[in-house]
Amino acid sequence: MTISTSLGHLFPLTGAALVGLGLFGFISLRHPLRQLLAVNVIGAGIFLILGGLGRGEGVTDPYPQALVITGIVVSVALTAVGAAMITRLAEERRAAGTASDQPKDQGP
Amino acid sequence: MSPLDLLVAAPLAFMVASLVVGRGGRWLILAASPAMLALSAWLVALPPDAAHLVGDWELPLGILLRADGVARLLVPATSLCFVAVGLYAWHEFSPKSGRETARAHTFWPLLYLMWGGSNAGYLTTDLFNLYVTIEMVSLAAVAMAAMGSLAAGLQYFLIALVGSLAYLLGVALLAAHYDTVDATLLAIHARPDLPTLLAITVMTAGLLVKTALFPLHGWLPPAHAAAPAPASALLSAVVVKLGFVIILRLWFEAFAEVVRPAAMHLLGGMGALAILYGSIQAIRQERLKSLVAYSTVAQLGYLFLAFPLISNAPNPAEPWAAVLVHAVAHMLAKAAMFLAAGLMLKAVAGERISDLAGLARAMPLSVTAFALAAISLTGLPPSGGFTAKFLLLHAAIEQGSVVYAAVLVIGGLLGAVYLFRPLSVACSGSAAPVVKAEAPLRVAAPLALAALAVALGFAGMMLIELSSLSAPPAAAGPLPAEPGR
Amino acid sequence: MTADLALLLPLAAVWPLVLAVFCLVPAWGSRMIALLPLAPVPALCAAILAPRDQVVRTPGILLDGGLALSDTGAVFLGGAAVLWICAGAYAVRSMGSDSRPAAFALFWNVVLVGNLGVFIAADIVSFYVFFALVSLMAYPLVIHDRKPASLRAGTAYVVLAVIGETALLAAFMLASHGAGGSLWIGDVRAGFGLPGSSPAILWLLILGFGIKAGLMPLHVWLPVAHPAAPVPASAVLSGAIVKAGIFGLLTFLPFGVSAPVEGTTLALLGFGGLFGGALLGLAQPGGKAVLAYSTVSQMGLVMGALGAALAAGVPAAVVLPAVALYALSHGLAKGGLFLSYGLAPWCAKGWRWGLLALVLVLALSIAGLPFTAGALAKSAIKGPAGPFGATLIGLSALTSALVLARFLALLPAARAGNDRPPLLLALPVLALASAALVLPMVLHPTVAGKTPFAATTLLGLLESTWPLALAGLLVIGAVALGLKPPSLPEGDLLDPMRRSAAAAHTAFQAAVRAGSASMRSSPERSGTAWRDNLAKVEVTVRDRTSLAVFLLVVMGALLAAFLG
Amino acid sequence: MMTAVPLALVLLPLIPAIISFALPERLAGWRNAANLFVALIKVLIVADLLRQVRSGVDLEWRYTILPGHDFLLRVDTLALLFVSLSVFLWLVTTIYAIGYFGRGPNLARFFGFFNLCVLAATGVALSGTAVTFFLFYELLTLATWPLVVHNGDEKSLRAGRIYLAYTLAGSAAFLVGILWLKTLVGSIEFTAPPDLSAVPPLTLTLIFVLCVGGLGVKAALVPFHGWLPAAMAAPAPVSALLHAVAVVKAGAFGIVRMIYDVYGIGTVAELGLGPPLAALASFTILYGSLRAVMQTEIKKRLAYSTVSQVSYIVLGASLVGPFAVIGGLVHLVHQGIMKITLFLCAGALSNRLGIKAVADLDGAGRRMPVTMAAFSIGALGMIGVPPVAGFISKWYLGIGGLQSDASWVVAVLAGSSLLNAAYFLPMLYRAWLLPPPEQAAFRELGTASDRMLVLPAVVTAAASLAAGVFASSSFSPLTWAKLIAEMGYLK
Amino acid sequence: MTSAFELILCLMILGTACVALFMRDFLAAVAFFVVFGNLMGLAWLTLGAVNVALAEIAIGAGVTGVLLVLSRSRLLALGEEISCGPAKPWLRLGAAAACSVFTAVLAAAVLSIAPDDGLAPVIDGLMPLIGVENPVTGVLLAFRAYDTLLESFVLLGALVAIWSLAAPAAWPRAPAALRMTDPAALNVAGSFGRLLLPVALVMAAYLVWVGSDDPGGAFQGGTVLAGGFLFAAMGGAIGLPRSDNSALRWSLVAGPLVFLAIGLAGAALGRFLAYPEGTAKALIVTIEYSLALSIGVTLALLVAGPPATTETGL
Repeated sequence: MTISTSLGHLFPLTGAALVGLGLFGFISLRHPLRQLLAVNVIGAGIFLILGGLGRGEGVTDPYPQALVITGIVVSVALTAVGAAMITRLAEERRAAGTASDQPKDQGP
Repeated sequence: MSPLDLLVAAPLAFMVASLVVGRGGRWLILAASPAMLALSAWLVALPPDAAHLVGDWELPLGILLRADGVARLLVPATSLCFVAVGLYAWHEFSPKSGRETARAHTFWPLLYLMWGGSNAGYLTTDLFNLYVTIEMVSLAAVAMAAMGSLAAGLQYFLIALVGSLAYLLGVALLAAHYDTVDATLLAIHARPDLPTLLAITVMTAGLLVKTALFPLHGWLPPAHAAAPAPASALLSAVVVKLGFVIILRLWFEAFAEVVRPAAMHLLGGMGALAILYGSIQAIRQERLKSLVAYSTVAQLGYLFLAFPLISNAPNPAEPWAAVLVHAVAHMLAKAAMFLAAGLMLKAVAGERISDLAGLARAMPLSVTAFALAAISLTGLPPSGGFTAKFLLLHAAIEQGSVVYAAVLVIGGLLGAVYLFRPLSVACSGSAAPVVKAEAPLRVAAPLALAALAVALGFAGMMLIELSSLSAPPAAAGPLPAEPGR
Repeated sequence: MTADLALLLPLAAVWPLVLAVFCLVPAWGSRMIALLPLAPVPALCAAILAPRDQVVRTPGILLDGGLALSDTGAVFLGGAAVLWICAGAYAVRSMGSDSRPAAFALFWNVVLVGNLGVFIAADIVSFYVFFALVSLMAYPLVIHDRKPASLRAGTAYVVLAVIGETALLAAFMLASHGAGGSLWIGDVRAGFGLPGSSPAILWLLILGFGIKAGLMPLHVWLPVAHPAAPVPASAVLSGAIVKAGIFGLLTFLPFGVSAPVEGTTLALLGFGGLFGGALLGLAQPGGKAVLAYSTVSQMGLVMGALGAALAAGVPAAVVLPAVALYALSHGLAKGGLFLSYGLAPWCAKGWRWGLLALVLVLALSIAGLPFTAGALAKSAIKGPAGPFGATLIGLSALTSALVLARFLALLPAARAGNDRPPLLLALPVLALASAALVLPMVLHPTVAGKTPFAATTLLGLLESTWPLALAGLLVIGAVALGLKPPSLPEGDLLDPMRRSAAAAHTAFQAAVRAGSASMRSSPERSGTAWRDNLAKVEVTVRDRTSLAVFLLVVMGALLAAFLG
Repeated sequence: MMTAVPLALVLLPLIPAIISFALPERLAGWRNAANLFVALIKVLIVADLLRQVRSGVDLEWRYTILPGHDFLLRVDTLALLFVSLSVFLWLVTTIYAIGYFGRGPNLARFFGFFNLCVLAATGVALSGTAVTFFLFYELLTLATWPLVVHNGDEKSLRAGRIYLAYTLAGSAAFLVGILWLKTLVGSIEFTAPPDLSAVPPLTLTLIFVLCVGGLGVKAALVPFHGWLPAAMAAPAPVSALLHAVAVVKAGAFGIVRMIYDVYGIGTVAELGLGPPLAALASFTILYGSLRAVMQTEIKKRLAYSTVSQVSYIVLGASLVGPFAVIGGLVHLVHQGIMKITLFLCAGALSNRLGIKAVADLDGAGRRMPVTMAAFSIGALGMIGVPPVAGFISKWYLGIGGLQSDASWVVAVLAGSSLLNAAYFLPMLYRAWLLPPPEQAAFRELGTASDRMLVLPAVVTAAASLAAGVFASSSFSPLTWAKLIAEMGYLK
Repeated sequence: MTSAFELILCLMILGTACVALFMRDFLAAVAFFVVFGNLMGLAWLTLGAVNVALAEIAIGAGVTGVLLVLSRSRLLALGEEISCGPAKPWLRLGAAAACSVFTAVLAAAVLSIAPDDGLAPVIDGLMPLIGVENPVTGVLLAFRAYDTLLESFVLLGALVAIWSLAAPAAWPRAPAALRMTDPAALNVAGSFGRLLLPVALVMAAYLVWVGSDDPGGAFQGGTVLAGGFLFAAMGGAIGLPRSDNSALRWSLVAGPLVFLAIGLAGAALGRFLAYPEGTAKALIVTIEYSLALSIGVTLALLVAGPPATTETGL
């Protein structure tokens, strides 16, 4: 089965678009939890590029698949850490009564 | 058995052990230190072409481990830092009766994770494997940074995440394009086409975030300044180096044929700006640890300033050695400095530079450690920092790069300006503040590191020799592994 | 045998030095006064016995120099030794009850070394060293009594002395270089004639030695410094130390080589001093000041003669003996006068008359009364001075006589209770006076090559006597009329000079202060602004959104760099 | 001959340094003994070396630190001149420091760094290559900094800052200079001057300006002299050491090395570099003296005097004539012993009598006659009054200037002498002639500590007198300087 | 037909991503994110990557979704609003432009890479050596086992990192309980959870077992296990363990430890992470089971968060 050249790139291109979208989200969103979500979108996009470009005739290359699985696991681990940090920060801030997620210990 | 495996496996085993042991986890450092130092020594002593494939799986697919000059210099240095920091932290992160904290328990597994991760990073040539190691190190680093300030830790975490993903994007493009992510193979096959260039670009940019090169350094000072002293030491000394080493490998090994001089100068320019900017900000700081953190920003600039100098040099071995020696010297000195700063600040229960008054009298050894580290960081002889800057300056002058030479000189002077300020405050006053005596081991750690950083200045020839070792590229000959079993 | 005698020269210099070192021993210091008369004895022996013009090398000392005694030097050395011996003997008694005897003895000996050394140095470095010793170490003698006036005088003295030293150093360097690096005085002087030698040398020499010898505009220190010192010190200052300057000029000025401009200048200044000094001396209220001015005047005479000789190119062989004789005669006589001045309070009644007689004789000798040693010397020096100079010298007898008459008038009255002077004071005065009257006579044949007064004619006698007679008439007239001389402060120009120096100093400091204040107009505001801006930049850079944006920018830049 | 003797000579002070750092304060006696003992040993070693080198033995120790950059220690005549000066003065200053400080705070630190300074200064002297020189030059900066800030008050901290700013900038310039030259002509070894003929003159000139400018900072050439007066905040033994021997001399010594052993007289003359440098040195001489006149604090005045005096050495070196070289070199020693005398005395005065300002000197001569006598000898020597040593230097410099057709040098020397007199003589005047403010009883040599404070100055004063009086004896600095000139530069 | 489906799928993926990112209500945003994850899974299925699809749906959508919902509710309980803004308009515009350019360049790069399964033949050739059928498992646990080993430590490290965030007083307590506060919901969830946990165990075991030959494996199995644990915890069927519970510790490290031990044993015999002739499959399965257990426990605790003093539920 031959895939038309343009369609063969469909998923990777979607991946590229997701990366761009996620990046835009990261820049334009302020709340860390949303940024975390945006990062996940970027990650998904990258995986799609990686997997989509490994699409062969009939099967998809297992090599990128393995890389993607590793990537997904790493990504969820990091997301969990991020989420935990965000909640702990909120708790601490509540205890201290300040309100910003920007580090406060700046300069003199 | 080979140190190439054990250097990664042993810390991970210690991580597991420390999780299982729980309360007594800190004692493991007493076993880990000699073991890891011995392994590092073994690594250095390996024959020049030492390399092997993990599980003997052939290259396009498998993962190649090797002991090149970079690894042989940085792995032992990293080990030294970890050992010193570990011994120092043995007091700080100990579960005290009745007041056990999460930190006392989790610091140790994180330390080993970081240790294993950075060793893995220095030893592998596989770019995806590097991604995993970066994440190992970043994860531990973020957790350690968050121990000081959650806000700073979160900031670091998010931006590092973006950096990691940028790197991963590049790896994805390369994997798809070349069907391999091994640096040694890429060195043979790489073509200067758009995907490759974009891949290098995003990977480099992502790593620059992790290495905190100006102007992407914003996360570093708050995170490094706020963390507990041992954590700061590791963050500034070890963590940022990994990203740099990967960039070095990408630019001078995997894509040596692809990278253009303009890009070299761009990186060099950013390095120069980092030196100036970091130094000026450091001068402005009132808090000791902020100052040291900004010094890291500045010092990292030197690593990148070296890029154009290496690529243009008639004899690249010298600037190449210079940049590695600088990495090593900065590692040792910065770790020493953070540890010493930690001791001093704890003693006076303050954080400002002005709180240090009279400490030279009260805790001479800590101040000495700080001073020795400052000497190396400023690049004053005799020290590793001097050797590095000397070679860089030599290269810059040789190539007639007035701008780089000027930045090197000015950077050194600015370094003296900010590093001698805390020292001079420590020397001030006539009455010595009363401070609690520190455990000798804690003082010995920074002192030993700083002394080593200084002592590096005497071993210039050896360092150059070591650093110029390059592992055999994959295609250069049959690999020690039998193909495909 | 001769070699042994030559060693008297180093001994002459070393012996007082040894005594000086003894003065430093606390237990001995105050008793060293008693040994002062012994200090110049080796020098006297050397002057008489030491072989002439034989260089005694002093290897290892200074720049490998040496000592030597010329004929002229011997005259100076001998004269100085006699004066120092007498003055030293006088000091034994007069300074015996002083509050700081050790210091006095110490510096007395050190100055003595310098003074004697100047006359025997064979190389310019040694000469310079001795000269510096004699001029700078005399300062403690000048200010020995620590009175404010003495201190002021000392300051003036030392300032000018240092300037003089510096000028000399410069002159010697230039001279030595001109002589191809040789340090021997003979070579150096020979080098002056060479075309390449710097014209500055002569001027510097005149300046340096002129200050020491009290050349007219540079003389200001002398009338204040000499009177300030204790009596024996004044005696050696005026009698011997001043002569070091004269000796320097004598040694280094290139007689025989015509140097019209320098010579004429020196002559004019010298003769100006001859009269100016005398006139100013007349207006002095203090006896020692009058004597000091007389010294200025007399030295002016010598320097005028030297200048005239230099301008005319008179050969050294003619100049040297004559001047040496004059210097000897003046030195001994002036020393005697100073000591007499110190003796006066001790002398009452008959003793006073005796003293007055002595002083009168000495004064007349200086003024040049025929058949005295002074007249002898004066006639000798008229030769090199040339016709015009000779006329002036002849006329100067008038002013000299007037000045000395003024001194006579100012001789202090006896203190109550002193009716006869102590022997230890009187004897040295007597000895010195007799030496002053006799020695020139004795030496005249060897110096001038003819017996004294052999060619005395009536006309010449008249010529040299009328000014004295006129002076006598004037004095008698003045006394008869009860005229009082105008009173001028000591050191005429010194006060205005000091005031203007002080004013300049104040103005300079004010200017400096204003300058530094204007430079310190603080750039602190801009510093704060810088800090604020840096902080702002840093806040921006730390935001993770901006970090992401930067990341994009860096990527763009990198890609651009890669692509093109 | 390859031997470890030079290395041992350099490293010897490490022993007392470590002992000083390690011993607790209550064992101060042992510390002092160790310091004195090693200082003495060093004097003996140097004496032996003087003998050997005079007989033509060539000692060196070489170690490659970086490719193309050798670490070379070499005992030559010029090196020994500096070394013997430093070991002698260090012995003296050690004794003095023991008397000066007694049992104050920070002494372990002081003696430790003090010995490191000796190490660095000896290293500077024995350096055989430009890089080696630079290493020790920098080490010297570092080792002296803690001494400058020894007192720990705001003033000394400020002084320390200024000191570092100047000297580090200076050595950076120097480093750039030697690296530049190295890339052009290869290794720069002092005994084998590089062949500069292929290098364009403009480049050579630029490098020369960089190097001499950099070295000129430590040598306190105007306009790089600002650190020196500020560094007066340090205690007296430090000032003595900084001014007389270590720091300023290292700079001047470096300039001598640059002119004679790197560029060579011929090249310097060809490039026309001598006269501008000589002019700068002359300006410094006059400017320093002028500023000294304006100072009201004793140590400040002495500091500006140093600014002025050290430039004599530079002047001598830059005139590139035989006599000028000798004059410059001999002044290296003469200025050292005279200036250290002055500082030791100034320190003794402030330590025992609390005299810091010139105005406080009234009657000091009556209260501490021995000290003031030594001070007077030093001061007269500085003015150039014979037979103290300063006169000899001036003499050779003046003749040297004339030999190089620079007769204005004589004027400069004369002007400087006058200015020197203008600021030294008033001090002597006050000390000896004005009555002390109150008759405080003070016995100058009463205790052992007092003797240790006063006698070193007497020794150096005597040495400066002897160096002048016996200038041409076979062991005088002058003879040695002539030997250096004959063996090295006048062939 | 296929093409149209793929096109629509891609558009939906992009659309849901947009909504998930920019929706004002965060809960809805998370819901869309879960949808997005599932669509991604669909895309992977379309690509023939069943292994990835399973992982994406289980981990990418499932676990991440739960994580985000949980965080939201915890933040809301703390009174923090998870707002969209405020971003300055010029920043949005600039960012949009920059990201568009970036996307365009990326797309261009992607377009110039020809999709191919270049390494598939190589892998196929190597598969017989290890005796398993699933090539993805082969890559993960044999050819690139090193990656996987390190990755298992990343997961473990993430948990340690989360633990390190615990407030000083909280250590070594259990994480904040996941028990639902609403009794009715608790009841439903409780019974559901009690039912689901054994099912999940069995399913996980099955997934791992088939993983060696068919799609599935340790990660997928572990995720299912984690899901079971989480539901049980929410329903109150099981409590969350204290962090110093030694059984917990052992189960956390079991996978990495076994993996590492086998790797080191290989090193002792010849090469690190090399499986001796004929033992490959057995070893791989051993590793997979222990990994699945550890991954399950780790993921569940990752979601649960750091040890806490409060007992707040959902």
